[in-house]
Amino acid sequence: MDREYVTDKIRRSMGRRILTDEEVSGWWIIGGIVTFGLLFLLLFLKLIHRRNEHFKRQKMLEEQIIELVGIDLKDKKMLADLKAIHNEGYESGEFKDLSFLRIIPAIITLGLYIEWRLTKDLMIHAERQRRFFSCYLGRELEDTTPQRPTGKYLGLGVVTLGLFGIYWTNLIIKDSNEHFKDQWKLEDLLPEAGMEIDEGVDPDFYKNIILTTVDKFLNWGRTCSVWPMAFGTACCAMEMMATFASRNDMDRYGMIFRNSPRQADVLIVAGTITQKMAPRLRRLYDQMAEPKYVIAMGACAMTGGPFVNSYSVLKGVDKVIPVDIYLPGCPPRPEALLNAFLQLQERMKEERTVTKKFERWILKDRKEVVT
Amino acid sequence: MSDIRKVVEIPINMGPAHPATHGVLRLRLKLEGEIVREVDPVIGYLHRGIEKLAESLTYPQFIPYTDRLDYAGSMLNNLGYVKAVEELLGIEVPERAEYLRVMTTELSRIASHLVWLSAWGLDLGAMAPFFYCFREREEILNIFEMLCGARITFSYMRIGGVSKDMPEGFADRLQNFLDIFPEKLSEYETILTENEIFLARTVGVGILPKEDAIDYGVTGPIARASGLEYDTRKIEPYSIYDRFDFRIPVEHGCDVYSRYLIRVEEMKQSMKIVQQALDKIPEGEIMAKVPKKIKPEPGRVYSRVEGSKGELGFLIISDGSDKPYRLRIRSPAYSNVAALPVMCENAKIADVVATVGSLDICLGEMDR
Amino acid sequence: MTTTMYDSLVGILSQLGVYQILSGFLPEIVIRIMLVLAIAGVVATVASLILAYLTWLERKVLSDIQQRIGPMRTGPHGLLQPIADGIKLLVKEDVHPKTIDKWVFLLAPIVMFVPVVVVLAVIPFGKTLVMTDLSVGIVFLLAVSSLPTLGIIMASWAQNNKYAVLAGLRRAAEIISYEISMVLAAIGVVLLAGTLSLPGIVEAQTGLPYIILQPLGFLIFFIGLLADLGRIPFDFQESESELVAGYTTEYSGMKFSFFFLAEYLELFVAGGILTTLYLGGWNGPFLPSWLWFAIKTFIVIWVILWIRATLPRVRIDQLLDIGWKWLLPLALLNIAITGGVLAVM
Amino acid sequence: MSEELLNEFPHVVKSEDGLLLVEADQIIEVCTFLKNKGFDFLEAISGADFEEYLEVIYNIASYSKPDRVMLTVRISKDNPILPTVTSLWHGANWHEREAYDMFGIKFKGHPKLARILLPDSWDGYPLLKSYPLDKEQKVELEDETGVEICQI
Repeated sequence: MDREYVTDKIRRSMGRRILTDEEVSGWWIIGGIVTFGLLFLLLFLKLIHRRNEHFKRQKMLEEQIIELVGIDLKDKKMLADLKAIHNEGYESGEFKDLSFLRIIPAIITLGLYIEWRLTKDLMIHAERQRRFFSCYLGRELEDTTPQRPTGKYLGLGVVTLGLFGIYWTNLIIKDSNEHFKDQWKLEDLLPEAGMEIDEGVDPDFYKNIILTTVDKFLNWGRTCSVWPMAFGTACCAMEMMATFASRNDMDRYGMIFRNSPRQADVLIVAGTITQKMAPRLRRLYDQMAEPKYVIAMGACAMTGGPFVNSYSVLKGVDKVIPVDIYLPGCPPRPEALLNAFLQLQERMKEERTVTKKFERWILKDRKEVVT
Repeated sequence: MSDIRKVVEIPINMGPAHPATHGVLRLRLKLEGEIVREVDPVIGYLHRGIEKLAESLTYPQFIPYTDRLDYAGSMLNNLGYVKAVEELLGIEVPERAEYLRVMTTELSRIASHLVWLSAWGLDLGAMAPFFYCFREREEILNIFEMLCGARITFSYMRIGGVSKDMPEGFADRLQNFLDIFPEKLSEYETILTENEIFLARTVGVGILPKEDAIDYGVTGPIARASGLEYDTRKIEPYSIYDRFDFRIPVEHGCDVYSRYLIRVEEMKQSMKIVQQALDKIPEGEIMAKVPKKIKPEPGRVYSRVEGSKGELGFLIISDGSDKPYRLRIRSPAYSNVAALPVMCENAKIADVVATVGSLDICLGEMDR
Repeated sequence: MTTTMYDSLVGILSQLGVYQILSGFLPEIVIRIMLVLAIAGVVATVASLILAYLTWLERKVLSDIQQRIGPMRTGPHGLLQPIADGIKLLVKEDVHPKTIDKWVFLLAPIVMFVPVVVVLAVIPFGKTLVMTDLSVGIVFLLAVSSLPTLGIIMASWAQNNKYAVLAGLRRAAEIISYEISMVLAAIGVVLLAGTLSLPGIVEAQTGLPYIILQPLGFLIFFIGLLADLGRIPFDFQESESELVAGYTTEYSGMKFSFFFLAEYLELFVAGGILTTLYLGGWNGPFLPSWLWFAIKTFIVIWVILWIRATLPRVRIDQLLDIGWKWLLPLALLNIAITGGVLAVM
Repeated sequence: MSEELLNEFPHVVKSEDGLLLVEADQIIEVCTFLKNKGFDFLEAISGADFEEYLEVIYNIASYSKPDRVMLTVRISKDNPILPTVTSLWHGANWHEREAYDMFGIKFKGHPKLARILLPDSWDGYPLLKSYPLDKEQKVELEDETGVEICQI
């Protein structure tokens, strides 16, 4: 793996921090009190979301750093240490997303459960992270996140029938905000520092928790029910058929062939597209209903493949239709096509139909939201 | 007032992206209700200019392109091409390589027929054969993968031999497949051969009389289903086909059912050949002595092999350089599809679908 | 007189004392409307759940026969698959091609869906689980259950697509051929039961289900039902290898899902009809009546799916042949024999 | 077989590299003769482009015996016309169309001499040596069938 490439990835991970490490204002507490706790529910959802996003980003960052150290291979001990510290995250459940459903036990326990959980998670995370970066930078960093006696707080919360939770929530907001700030400072110290902001992501997007949740739900539906259009032209069609046959069985992922483009979600361009075929491919793509995706399967669909020099072959289907996933191979194995579908699912998860619609509707004066 | 009894002809366009056209064949139909009055096949949607490309490639460089001609049974194309070049060069291929070639091509023929059966089953509305056939095909592909590392596009044959010898455990695996396959084949036959609905859909459908078959130069299983006992393996035995005991199935039904029977029987015969080859395969070299740079003398050669779809011919004109001056591929499906209008005379739409399916077309080879 | 769902609900409410309280301040007609709506709502919900899971069942049964495992990743054993499909189709763009006949295009899915739901009203799901006991239940059932055809023909016309039109023509041509024989076969059942009411027919089968007394009628009815469902071996309206997607070719998104759902609801209704007329309905020892009904219905559905997985498709003219040359005379013969035997006895 | 052919037709000559050269206007007669002798299988008709002339190569075999014949017709580049053999074999139809499509060879009396593999709007004959290998041509959706094209 190219070192440059990994460094780029690290920079991009850092760049995402303006999206994931979102500062939450203390006014939420006031709002919560005024609305008799209703806003607290939203706040908790937001905090859970923020925790997940931040931890996810940190996980990626750590992985990339480990990758980088692995490439350099100067310090084998450090690599092992980093890996060990990183793996702790898996064991403690830190890298697992906290489900939004946790809001239900939170409501039952008047919020105490979620507060306890978030505090604990943050403490574990901060502590582990401090060790990780100390190890990587080669000097001891100080622990900035204060240790909170969760047991005691829990007791206090129970005694005050959850009223203490208000103060506790305040602490969580403050602690996390502090942690993020420290984290940012720390990241700027990294030798690879220099952020590269992922363009095309609207920073405001993540602020709207309800809409994003709806989007998440819709995206779940989409990713779990991808119906490809049966469109095979050449050799790759054989492997496409093999992918849908018994051994690989794409129906496991809820994928079934549709013959009408109107009902299909993804167009697998499996095979060479000739100049004679190209307008028809375009027509087929136009006939599909939104949201639609395209997988360019095989070298021919990507670039023209072995026939790139030929007078009658289209040099890549992206000259005619937009392509989401490029799948190299001549022809790609069924496993590769399966992987392409999984990659496509990842991409589909980034869809935000509802959010975009809402933003267009509410914020008409704003500029078009970047897609 | 117009006469309401007047039959209106509806022109309808099947393909190039239609589930029944197996790739990008396009049929222009003229319908009178369900009855098809005119069939006009339009081809060329996968014309990749292989013949022109060949003129810019050296002889060995062209082998991978032959894989992509008839992608359902690539080994057969490999053999067709290398055989032509060997005839041009006058090279004698070692025994062991010949046996390996026969084994792989016959396996390839089975794989190709399996693809055909599965796709045709879908055309007729039977879903189960598709999955059953691909199950066995996967095993054949595994065997090929063991041999040469590829599943579809093998480029296994070389001018003067084959690229790799049998790896360890290959013979056992192949033997294992040969043992289980007859059982599986009878499984497909249970679903289809004597199924009332299947018979109703296939018997007497897509008739191609013997005279028309000759007229159109039809070859392969379709010719044999029309009563022509024509198989290059028997009529002009190439490679070492004269050493094996097998028979050429011939049916006189001229319909799509006969084509089905022929192909099923061919799979059995191919299996028999593979078994014999596996038993008799001698030790020895797998490559003949071939010059580093292949530069045939000026001349021309037309060499034919029996592909899974019919006679596959390669006409190579050499001008003495290391690239073919002109390379022409005589593809079986090209001639077979030309006979489609004869088969679909006054058929129903469903019959057209069944007939097109029974031709076992492979557009890569047809359009080249 | 059979106890309908309404009667039993009123009974339960009276026992709990709720009914008396309600009638204290509400006129009776209002209460009646409320209760009927509640029952309809419950039945519709249960039916839609069942039909959602029928899609799952079909995929699972098919994959089992085809040596696959079917949906696995969406929820445990793919149990959430129907929900995911539903969400996907709901938010999919609803394409309106330029050439369509807009109103017909819009109405067709509804015309297809509504009759199938209406049929649910007369099917006796259990001893006391009858929504309405129509005295001419079987006539109603046979009449309404063939209405979805209208939706199919409308859809195929509206799309202005040749494949769809062909599908519609096929449907229109085939329906007469099997529908008459189906109705005639059902007359045998009516003759035996001596009633047109469906709960009455079920009660008449207490000892012996009619499949034993009317094997020929059952066979004719079953074949007719398969054709009515438009499933393999008779799926001319959607034969994907011939007509791309048949009468749904131009439909996408929500409208398509309506057709999709209507087809599966039809499947469920078909199972229910066959159970009621020939398999003894909710009759059976030990188990509660609704469970017997469910078991029998699912056996029928499973057989239909099994047929789909194994058989090829027949040609449209062959079905017409079967319908006119075989089913119709046989159905008449069936009536003659049944009538004769009844007259002698 | 070639001996018999050479005896029968004085205009058929064997070139120094062993090709059976047939005059363009004699091709139908030669083919009829061959067909009557049992060579009933027209394998392929192929074109080839040489510097001074175009060649049309007929591969004729038999369904019953292993013999086969390769006939070569040389025609001038300026006026590449020769008679069609579709009256003998219907199968020649597509082969001749392909030769027309790729080389621009015109077959007199052919029932439908149109492009077969390439779209109708294509300019030039790609298998001629003068046609560059990678000369692309943009193709618009042909509209010869009107509404049909809207369907997949």
